Amino acid sequence: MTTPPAVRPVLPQSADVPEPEVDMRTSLAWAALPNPLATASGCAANGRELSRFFPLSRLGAMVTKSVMLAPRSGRPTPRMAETPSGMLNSIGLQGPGVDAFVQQDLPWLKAQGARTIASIAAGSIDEYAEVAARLALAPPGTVTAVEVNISCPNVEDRGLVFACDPDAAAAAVAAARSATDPSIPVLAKLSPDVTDIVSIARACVGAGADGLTMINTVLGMVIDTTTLRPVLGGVTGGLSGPAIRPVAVRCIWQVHAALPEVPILGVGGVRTGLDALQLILAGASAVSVGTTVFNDPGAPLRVLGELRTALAERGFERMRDAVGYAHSALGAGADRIAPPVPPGPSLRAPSADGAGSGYDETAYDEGR
Amino acid sequence: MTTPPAVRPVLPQSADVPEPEVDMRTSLAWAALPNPLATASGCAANGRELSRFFPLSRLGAMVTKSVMLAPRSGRPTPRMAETPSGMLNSIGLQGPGVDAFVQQDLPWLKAQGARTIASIAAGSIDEYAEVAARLALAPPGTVTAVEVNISCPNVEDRGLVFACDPDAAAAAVAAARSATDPSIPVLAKLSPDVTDIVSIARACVGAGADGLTMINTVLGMVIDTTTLRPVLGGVTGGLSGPAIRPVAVRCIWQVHAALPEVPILGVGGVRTGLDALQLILAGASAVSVGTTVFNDPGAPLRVLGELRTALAERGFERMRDAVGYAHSALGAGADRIAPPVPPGPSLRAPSADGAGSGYDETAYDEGR
Amino acid sequence: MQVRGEALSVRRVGAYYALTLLAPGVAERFRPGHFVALAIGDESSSMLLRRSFSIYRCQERGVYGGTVEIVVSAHGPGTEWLASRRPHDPVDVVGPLGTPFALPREPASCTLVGGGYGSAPLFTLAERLRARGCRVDIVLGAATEERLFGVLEAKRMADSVTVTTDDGSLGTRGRVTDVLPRVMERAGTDAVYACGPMAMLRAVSDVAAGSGVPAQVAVEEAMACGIGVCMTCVLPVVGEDGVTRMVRSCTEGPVFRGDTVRWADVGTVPADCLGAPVAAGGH
Amino acid sequence: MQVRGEALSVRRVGAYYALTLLAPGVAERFRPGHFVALAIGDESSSMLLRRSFSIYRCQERGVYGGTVEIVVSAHGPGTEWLASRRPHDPVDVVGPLGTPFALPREPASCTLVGGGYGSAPLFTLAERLRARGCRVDIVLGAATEERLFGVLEAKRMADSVTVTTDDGSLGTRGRVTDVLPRVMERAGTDAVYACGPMAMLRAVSDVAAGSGVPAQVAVEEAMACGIGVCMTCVLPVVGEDGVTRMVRSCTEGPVFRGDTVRWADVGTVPADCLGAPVAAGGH
Ligand SMILES: Cc1cc2nc3c(=O)[nH]c(=O)nc-3n(C[C@H](O)[C@H](O)[C@H](O)COP(=O)(O)OP(=O)(O)OC[C@H]3O[C@@H](n4cnc5c(N)ncnc54)[C@H](O)[C@@H]3O)c2cc1C
Ligand SMILES: Cc1cc2nc3c(=O)[nH]c(=O)nc-3n(C[C@H](O)[C@H](O)[C@H](O)COP(=O)(O)OP(=O)(O)OC[C@H]3O[C@@H](n4cnc5c(N)ncnc54)[C@H](O)[C@@H]3O)c2cc1C
Ligand SMILES: Cc1cc2nc3c(=O)[nH]c(=O)nc-3n(C[C@H](O)[C@H](O)[C@H](O)COP(=O)(O)O)c2cc1C
Ligand SMILES: Cc1cc2nc3c(=O)[nH]c(=O)nc-3n(C[C@H](O)[C@H](O)[C@H](O)COP(=O)(O)O)c2cc1C
Ligand code: FES
Ligand code: FES
Repeated sequence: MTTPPAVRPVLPQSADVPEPEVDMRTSLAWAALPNPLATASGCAANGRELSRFFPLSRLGAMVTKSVMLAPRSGRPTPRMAETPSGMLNSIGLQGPGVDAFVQQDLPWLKAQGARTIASIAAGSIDEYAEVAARLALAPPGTVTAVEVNISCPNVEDRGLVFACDPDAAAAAVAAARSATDPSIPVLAKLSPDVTDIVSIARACVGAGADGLTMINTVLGMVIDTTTLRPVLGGVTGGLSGPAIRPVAVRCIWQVHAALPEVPILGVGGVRTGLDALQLILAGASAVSVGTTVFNDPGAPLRVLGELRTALAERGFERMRDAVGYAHSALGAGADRIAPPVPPGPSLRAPSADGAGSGYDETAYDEGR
Repeated sequence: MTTPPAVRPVLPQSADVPEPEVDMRTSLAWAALPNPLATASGCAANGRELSRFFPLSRLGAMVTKSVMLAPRSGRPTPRMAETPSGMLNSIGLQGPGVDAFVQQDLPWLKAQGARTIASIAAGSIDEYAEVAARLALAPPGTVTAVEVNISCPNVEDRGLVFACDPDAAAAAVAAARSATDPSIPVLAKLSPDVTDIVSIARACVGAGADGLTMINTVLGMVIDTTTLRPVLGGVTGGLSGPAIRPVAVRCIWQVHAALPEVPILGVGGVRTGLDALQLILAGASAVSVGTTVFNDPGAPLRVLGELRTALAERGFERMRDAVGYAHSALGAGADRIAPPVPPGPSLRAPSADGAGSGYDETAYDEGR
Repeated sequence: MQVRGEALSVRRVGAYYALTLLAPGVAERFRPGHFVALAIGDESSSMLLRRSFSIYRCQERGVYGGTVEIVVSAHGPGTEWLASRRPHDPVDVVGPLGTPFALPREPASCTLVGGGYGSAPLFTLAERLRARGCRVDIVLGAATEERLFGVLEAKRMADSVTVTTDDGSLGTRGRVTDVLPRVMERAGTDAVYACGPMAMLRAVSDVAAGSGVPAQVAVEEAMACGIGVCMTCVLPVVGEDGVTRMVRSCTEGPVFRGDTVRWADVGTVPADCLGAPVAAGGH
Repeated sequence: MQVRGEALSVRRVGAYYALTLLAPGVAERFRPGHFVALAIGDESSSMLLRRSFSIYRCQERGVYGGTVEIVVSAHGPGTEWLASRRPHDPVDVVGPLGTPFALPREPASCTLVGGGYGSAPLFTLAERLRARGCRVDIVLGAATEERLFGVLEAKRMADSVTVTTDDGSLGTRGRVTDVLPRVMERAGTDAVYACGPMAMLRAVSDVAAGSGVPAQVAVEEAMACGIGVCMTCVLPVVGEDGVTRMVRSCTEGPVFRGDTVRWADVGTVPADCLGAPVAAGGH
């Protein structure tokens, strides 16, 4: 079969050791990050509340809640429902509007020493351009990258989500890219709720996306068995948390296989350092922790520490060497249909000659 | 807001009471079932092993492992990976081929008194027709319905899955429908991994599907952090179990809203009677229990009992009255953006007149 | 702050469980009206979200260090998990959280209203108020006698205690707001404090407003994070500028002025709310 | 059958835990080589799949009724959960499962080979074999001394016991197959029985085949259900008709004739397997 990896695979459990020496630096396009750990949009608000638990400067990056052009109230409550190993949310992009975000949130984040990835959302192509243009008013060095959330209904196309159509997604990305300072990379955030995520990814990259964030939530729903109607005020909602990790890994794998040069900010179901490692091995250059922050506000730093230990145990000297490693480790033996090989001596010839067996099959009188 | 339901909502916890009187009969198209509980394809093999735990005749229906034209070995192992509240599988439709299935499995199932829903799969339109034609050789009364698994790669279209394209899905369904006895309903089993499940559903119904089974597994992946390569022999696999229940409920909801007359066999993440109730309230006429059987071989009957109790507690006299109930209970208030209403006396006028307050806001010296 | 605490004791009290947690650092920062968010299960639990509980009482210095006591009504998987903790079982604690009750700078007549387990934060509140020379009257209500919490404790610390139960099993048969006007009149109430179900808080706010008395109410909205990062726990509140905003009950609350909450519109987005109306949107 | 059992005791044995379960109805049907599938966690566990364990010993009648004892190597979340059970904790048991070892109809010389915790089922097997007048020689191997299981027990019931450890901490430094040919020669072995890691089973099968002696081996493949319904646990086995099929190790196994397993092709689909080659397929 395939050649074993050069690094040393070890069991996930590890003894307590001092924090190991691994070069954790990474980059998303030309945005250099000191480590690969980020928060996910909408799971850390705009940083103030999370900063009570640890300094935001210790994160590789901080992705802000998606902001639209105007202030937005969001959807009716209930806005959340717990599901097995996950949750549904129906926030509806509540936010202050891009002007207040640029005037109040971004300066505060800069003062904290955070590397801010600003997430933007819109209901039309023009609005994406306008939001990005307003964002560009922030002083240089305030925004590390822009993440374009295209999991939004397009009011110009019967409310269909941009992320579900290659052309609409591309148009939204192109609008944002054009309005954003060329020194700032633009990441397109992709929805998993599509037939072919690779074609959406190609369209976004072709439209100017410098990287991809994958994945946004999976569309889901819970019906309250007490009231006999949907729990969420918005009826359906976005499923996130460990439950969706396999979907995130698969999406990253598929897109990295098709577009190995495109940096990916992996997100979806990361709870532990080994979860983060899976996304990295699949092709992510950095990883966002989302819903898990609700379970453990210190999760981003905990996951970072666990990831560092996991990389060291497996012989990686640099985090970047692990990016996409599983693809090369797998090699050509993807679907392992082996050709016939000579059997070892233990394999009985199909037509047994009866001699030398010392035992007749039928002599066994139980267990068969 | 919306009018409360006529039935009595109660808390999920219930006292132990005798099995209540609820008419549990249901139907999938013209296939009458004594109760709505079925096993899911591939999660009960072809019944023999499960029959060690309870009589198959007590199930509303028994959906068999998808069978193809010729015997099939399946994919390399490992074929499973546990995930948070779910599992990935990569079986590759291992089976005996339709001839052996018709000659050995179907007669045995009939002798057990099972209502068998035979699941078929194929790699081309012609193969769907051929498998269905061979199935039709079974004596009358052997097959209650045919479930067409279209989550199979189409060898004539670069391995793209039939279920992901409306035209390919329709062609597969039409081929199976044409080759199946008119007295036997044909259900199309839909994949959730599509941009618009409603358009796939419409295409299948337009092609002759008498009902729909929703959902098949969600495409996912796990990378082994010890070997640093994908766990599954087939690289990617199907995600199932409680983790995907919200996706199943959402898909059923969307398709029932668009096609309220089309019977749905609901499947995906059902572990309890209340899970089953969610799928029924969303629009399912019957429910399959899949992965949960691995956790609890007696789950189909346990869930049936829990469902009966849950229906009785909520004042349903007939199971069929609950089908799609959440849609009518929700009514027109789907996205509850209310118009302004007169406030109660507690709501302070915006410009406070200062009088009668008895307390000045600034008099509070802590907690704000 | 976040601390890996542990259960010290779980004590049955009527229909509830009083759970004492070792949680160093939380007690020292506590004020009445603060809550804690507790992680449910271990790493293998399918229940990802924390559960929130008003703090009943704290001890900064005990044999074990700082302790936090909460009152749990076990009705779902999370609260039942907590009720089944045994001594020294680990419980991850985040707290104290939220905006607590504001205390008057000068002596005032305060009426405290608690519904069900909602009375939990009112006892420490009463102690703090009395320490400031305030008159304290307490009204406690519940569906039944065993769903009341702290009646005897209230009697030890209040100028008067009035009890109501829906079924009349203890005190006046009826609701807290049936007796509240009379209590407020007798006490010459300057301020009302309340904690309980949303419907009770709305009713208490209306009674207070009817008497021109300010009310501070501790709300209970479904929370995913409890720390202000997720935006799930919002409710419509009128600001100083007269504009209605969807504010977070876990940070701007749980304690709100009763006359700022758009009670009739909880669960909706009022059309005159900042940023409304919202078309079906992203997430 | 499925029974809601309970833990009676968890005992540390070297690197392992011996877990005794009350599981009425399982013990009565047990034969050596059978396994049980245990549910992990309660309803709120994110770990959905059962874990399989060879049955070490059973008691049909005890103070408590039928009991089942297993040997657990705690290395992942499921096995660690089991190792942390306390007396009377519930554990759902499905068993006995699988095809057990076949016993000779007439007295024969039997050599039993166990690797690590894999030796667990061999002690009851030895008892059953001796009851039929068989000579029993036992070879036990492990990485280290503490990863051996049952050395003293083997000495009480076998004609000879040979021990190997990779690190030489006990017995011969090396592997079981280093000593097996000599043991078989001395014992005049008619039949080999083995349970342990797949690599060991392959090697034992090769040694046995080299001596023209039939070997029965208890395999360990990843299982989702343990009861034959899911098709995840397969491995390539040559049938009586000479045709290779992917067969279920939970029903047609875990005990197989060593000379029927396509050891070199485990983890692949041999091109000459019935129904091969498979294009990337459905599920
Ligand atoms: C600020 C605050 C203070 C609270 N104080 C107390 C207290 O002192 N004692 C007490 O017993 N309970 C209190 N609650 C309610 C308690 O948080 C819920 O009863 C509990 O979260 C339910 O969890 P469950 O798993 O048992 O039930 P489930 O119904 O299964 O909960 C599922 C999800 O919904 C959320 N949820 C359900 N009900 C409520 C609710 N009533 N309020 C908020 N979230 C809910 C849970 O957080 C969880 O994520 C308080 C809630 C808040 C917001
Ligand atoms: C027939 C049979 C008999 C066994 N007998 C014993 C025994 O007597 N004592 C003992 O300690 N272990 C035994 N095992 C192995 C035991 O089932 C696994 O170690 C255990 O399932 C691992 O679970 P985990 O959660 O600790 O680890 P994880 O690695 O987290 O397991 C994750 C998943 O992979 C599966 N899995 C992982 N490793 C194995 C493995 N080696 N074999 C089968 N499935 C695996 C698990 O079932 C689970 O679904 C036996 C396995 C089989 C199939
Ligand atoms: C409460 C909540 C709010 C979210 N808000 C946004 C958002 O504003 N923009 C966005 O692109 N994604 C948003 N997401 C999606 C997350 O960024 C992330 O893609 C998703 O939750 C999957 O990651 P996780 O499983 O780690 O949570 C939100 C998720 C949650 C749970
Ligand atoms: C091991 C396994 C094998 C499966 N085999 C099939 C199959 O042959 N045909 C099919 O249509 N679906 C198959 N499925 C999908 C199930 O029928 C079902 O749609 C899915 O598992 C979701 O339901 P669940 O969450 O209850 O398991 C299989 C699922 C599993 C876990
Ligand atoms: S609970 Fe998350 S913001 Fe309030
Ligand atoms: S483990 Fe499911 S068939 Fe063997």
